[in-house]
Amino acid sequence: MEEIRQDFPILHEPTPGGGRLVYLDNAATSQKPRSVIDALQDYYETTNANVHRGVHVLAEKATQAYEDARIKVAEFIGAPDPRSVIFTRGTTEAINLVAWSWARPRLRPGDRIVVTRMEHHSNFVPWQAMARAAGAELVIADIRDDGTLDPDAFQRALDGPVKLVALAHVSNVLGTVNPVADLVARAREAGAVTVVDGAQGTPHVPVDVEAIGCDFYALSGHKMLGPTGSGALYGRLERLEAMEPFLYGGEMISKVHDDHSTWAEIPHKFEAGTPHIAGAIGLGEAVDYLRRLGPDRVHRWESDLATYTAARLREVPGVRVFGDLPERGGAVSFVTEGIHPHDLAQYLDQLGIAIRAGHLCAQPLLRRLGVTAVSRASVAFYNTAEEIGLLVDGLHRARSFFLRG
Amino acid sequence: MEEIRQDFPILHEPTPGGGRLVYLDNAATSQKPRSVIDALQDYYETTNANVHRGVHVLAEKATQAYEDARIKVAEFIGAPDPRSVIFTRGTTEAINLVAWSWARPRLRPGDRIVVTRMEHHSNFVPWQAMARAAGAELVIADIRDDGTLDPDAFQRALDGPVKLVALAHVSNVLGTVNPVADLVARAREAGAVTVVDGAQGTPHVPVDVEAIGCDFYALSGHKMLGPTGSGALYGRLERLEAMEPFLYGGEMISKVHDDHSTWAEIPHKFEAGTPHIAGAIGLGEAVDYLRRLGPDRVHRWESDLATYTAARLREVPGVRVFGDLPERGGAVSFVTEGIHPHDLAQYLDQLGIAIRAGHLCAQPLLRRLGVTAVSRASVAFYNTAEEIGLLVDGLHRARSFFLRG
Amino acid sequence: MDSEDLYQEVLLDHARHPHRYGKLRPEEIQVDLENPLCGDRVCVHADVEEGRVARIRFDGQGCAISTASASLLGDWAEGRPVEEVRAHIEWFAKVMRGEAEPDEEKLGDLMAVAGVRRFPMRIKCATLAWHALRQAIDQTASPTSPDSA
Amino acid sequence: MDSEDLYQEVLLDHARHPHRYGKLRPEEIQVDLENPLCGDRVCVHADVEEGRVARIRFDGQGCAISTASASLLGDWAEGRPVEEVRAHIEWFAKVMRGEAEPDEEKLGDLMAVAGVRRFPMRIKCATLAWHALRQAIDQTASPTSPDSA
Ligand SMILES: Cc1ncc(COP(=O)(O)O)c(C=O)c1O
Ligand SMILES: Cc1ncc(COP(=O)(O)O)c(C=O)c1O
Repeated sequence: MEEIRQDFPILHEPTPGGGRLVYLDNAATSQKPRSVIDALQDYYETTNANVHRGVHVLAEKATQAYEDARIKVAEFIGAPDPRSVIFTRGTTEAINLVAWSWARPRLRPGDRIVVTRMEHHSNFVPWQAMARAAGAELVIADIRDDGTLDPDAFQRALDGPVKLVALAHVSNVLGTVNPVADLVARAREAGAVTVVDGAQGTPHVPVDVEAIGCDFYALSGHKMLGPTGSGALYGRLERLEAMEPFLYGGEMISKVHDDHSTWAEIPHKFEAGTPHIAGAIGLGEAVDYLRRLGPDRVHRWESDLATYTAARLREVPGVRVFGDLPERGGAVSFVTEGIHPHDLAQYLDQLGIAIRAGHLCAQPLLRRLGVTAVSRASVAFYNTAEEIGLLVDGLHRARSFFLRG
Repeated sequence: MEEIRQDFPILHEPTPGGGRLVYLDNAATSQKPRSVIDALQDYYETTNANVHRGVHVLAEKATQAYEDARIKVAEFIGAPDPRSVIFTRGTTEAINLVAWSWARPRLRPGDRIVVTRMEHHSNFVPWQAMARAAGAELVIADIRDDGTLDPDAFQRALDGPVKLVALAHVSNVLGTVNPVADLVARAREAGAVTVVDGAQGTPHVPVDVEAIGCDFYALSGHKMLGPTGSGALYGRLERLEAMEPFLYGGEMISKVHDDHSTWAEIPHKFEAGTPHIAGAIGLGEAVDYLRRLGPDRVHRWESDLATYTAARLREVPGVRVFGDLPERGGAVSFVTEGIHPHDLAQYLDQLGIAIRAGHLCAQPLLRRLGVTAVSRASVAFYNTAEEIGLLVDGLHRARSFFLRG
Repeated sequence: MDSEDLYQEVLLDHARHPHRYGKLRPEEIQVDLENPLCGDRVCVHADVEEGRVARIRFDGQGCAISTASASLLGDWAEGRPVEEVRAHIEWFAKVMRGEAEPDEEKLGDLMAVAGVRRFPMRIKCATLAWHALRQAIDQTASPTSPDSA
Repeated sequence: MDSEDLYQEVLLDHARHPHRYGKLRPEEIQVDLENPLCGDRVCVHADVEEGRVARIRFDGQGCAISTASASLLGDWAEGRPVEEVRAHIEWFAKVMRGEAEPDEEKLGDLMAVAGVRRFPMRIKCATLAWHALRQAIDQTASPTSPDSA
């Protein structure tokens, strides 16, 4: 473990209080290992050039590295063909690409889009907006009190003219790992195209898009050890091929006439303009790092640590933990009687412990939970049980600080 | 000059041939100074966190740095309010934002969009696509044989129901510096909203969006010493405020109800999802670097060096240089009788000289020039007359290599 | 930059036992503001009588900072002339933006709230109730006042 | 990785004086392919007689590599059985993708073109004419052949 922690420079930075950083905000963004930071530096110092257009050595090296990264990402998520991987800024852009390019021109009044109650705004608002624009209906499948998706509610939601189903692989609030292969199979049976929000999937659980069977899978590089501004959309080849482009410009064209244009082959058709080259390369490096660790091992460690976190938090008087789950992504959300989540986060921060507070971009879910804000501790494989101990100690101290008198 | 070159690590990398790199592909992407590379490394090693959502120290530092970068970019382009600056992946995404958010819902059949013959595909194809979707008309204002925009053609194009005018600040092929303030004034008089493609503007000429008077100005960070995946859209506040969002998701909302949502204030309304935080910070650092040098000095040096380049190339038998211009951005495009541009670029590459060849994402312009591909040498302030000498020597050698026998 | 520093005793006292807080009937609510960052909410009712802020009542839920800020603001503002309250709110906003210096004499117990300005992410928490009160008295005192836009 | 290496004498010779190049009338053009990277273009006409590629003609403009590749391919292919040409084109594509080794005996002068595989950005230049010829003979020889899809 100490060895792994050595790979992450930021974990050794002293905090303003002088202590060591306890970073428990991994669901927001992960920290980056030395190998990823070095890959970025190396790119800018030895390779930097625009891709796909040049014949000089730098352009060739940059293009090769960029396309190699695409292959790495494809292999990491079990995509059979690298052309099915489109680089995006992150999950949000990836989902919007599907919303604009696939859904918008195909949605008709009366059609149905199904999402779940636990979606992040990035997998909720685009569908709400598309539904409203097309006169389609947005149906929200509810969760059960234990934090899992209600299978009956989901099945009922599918009973109708459902065109598209969008759901999270792993919840960023509850930590729920959805049985996506099963849910996707049912959605496909109902005739729907399926979009899986993998923002919390790729960092935390092994992903195989072929086994899941979805049409689209969106992921964020910055949440899985990669650089900011990196991410990807996986799409089935035949879907991508049938879609009109989303962004227009350089690189995505085949021929530009005065009055019309034709498009490049996928994936380039969806990568207009100069991409975030260093970001893609850094993401490829992050994938290498995760594969060396082993996604299975990462998941077991994180699920155990998150389960331990939930158990320890529940021992603290006045704490309510959301989600009663056998298996977890990294996230554990809770509220503490008498202490507002923002005050708690602020207080813990002074102790060098970074957690998140707020609606966590999941207002529809928080309404269901009956709160306007929660606290969230979210772990990664480089976190330790000792750090969870510090969190729990901090929570006790916060209680005596805020609740005295 | 040697001092400036010391700031750019890649210029000191040995080429495969063992020589020094002569990088003359700056219009594609610029190289990055040490300070920008260090800012990225520093961000990932000491600050990395998601922005706007957290109260812990890292989130606060990251948010502050990200918003400081916005202020720097705003000041650099003369935008009176940082809220008018939206971070994007680059010029292409910035222009598409305007195309989808401003133009698409406002274009009516019969409306006119005016562009120029010298536009990059990124400032041509989006308008062509929007015009086709809306049944509007795309009018292309021609250039003159000297490579400047034909003012009469432009004026004629404005004579009609023109809703939007999109034009390059500086041509990436010809190096033409358009008199944008004057052209924008005329377009506004005709009742049009104006979009200036500043991809080749910000790196090479001083920019003041208030003096230009445009409604929108798009720029690419990676072409002005910044990281890949960074860029920005400037928009007049009242335009941005009147526009519906382009991408939906986290960060850009105010309130998400089950059946509708409300949007955050600008600029956040247009920055859905986790942004390229390190990219924005690196772009801020790039702006600092350019301001230390002085945009005026940069422009004078580059314009002189590009003019010198054009003159030296014209001395080589069989070379035709496009554009006969008093003032230049960094780009000089040419063709060489009997040598295909790709072969020339490949040959020069073996000598350690990186230039670009092809249609340069400007097929409508190349048709006008009567060629399908050109060679382009494009300079930055860190290039020298000596390097241009090496280019010219290389061209002579290429001629004797390809044209012997 | 220590928690004790931010959460001073006076602030915590007001957060635990805020003044003028209670259930407002929907028709009593004049202004209802929300902090989108955290979902915090402040509702205000303010009466203006003879050019003075006569009675202030708050409702809503929020963090210690926003609750205490409302409570302390109410203590300070009630009974003062509308113009003085307006000017004070404007000046306080400048203090929070770092454009003016906090003045112990002018602030009194509100000094505890001014300390929040060193925590940029929390400034909205501290100023939420101030914005709400400002809007409420603008509505009540002079709906046609030129600076109420 | 030296220019002399890439642009071998035989390749340059064919680029300067390509065989079978000339103006094709629009109705003669069977296949018209373009390399979107550089705007290079190859047009082909190929006659098939008694199961053999009888006569090949090219038109278009391109770089030294694409022009020489077309010229050398024509030299090699003309007169050979359609099936042999098809197999050769397929195998050559593998060589260029790095999935098969270049075989001097099988390639002859085409070895000069195979050298392009070390320059990934130029591979399309080298294979453009090959794709075009393949499509042309598929059209002419057996429009219903199962592998012409
Ligand atoms: C479940 C989930 N979906 C989508 C997103 C959006 O990802 P990004 O901000 O990288 O676009 C996130 C993270 O913020 C998330 O946790
Ligand atoms: C004039 C011009 N406009 C637009 C672009 C597109 O910029 P980007 O690829 O960074 O989106 C470029 C550069 O490729 C350009 O030179």
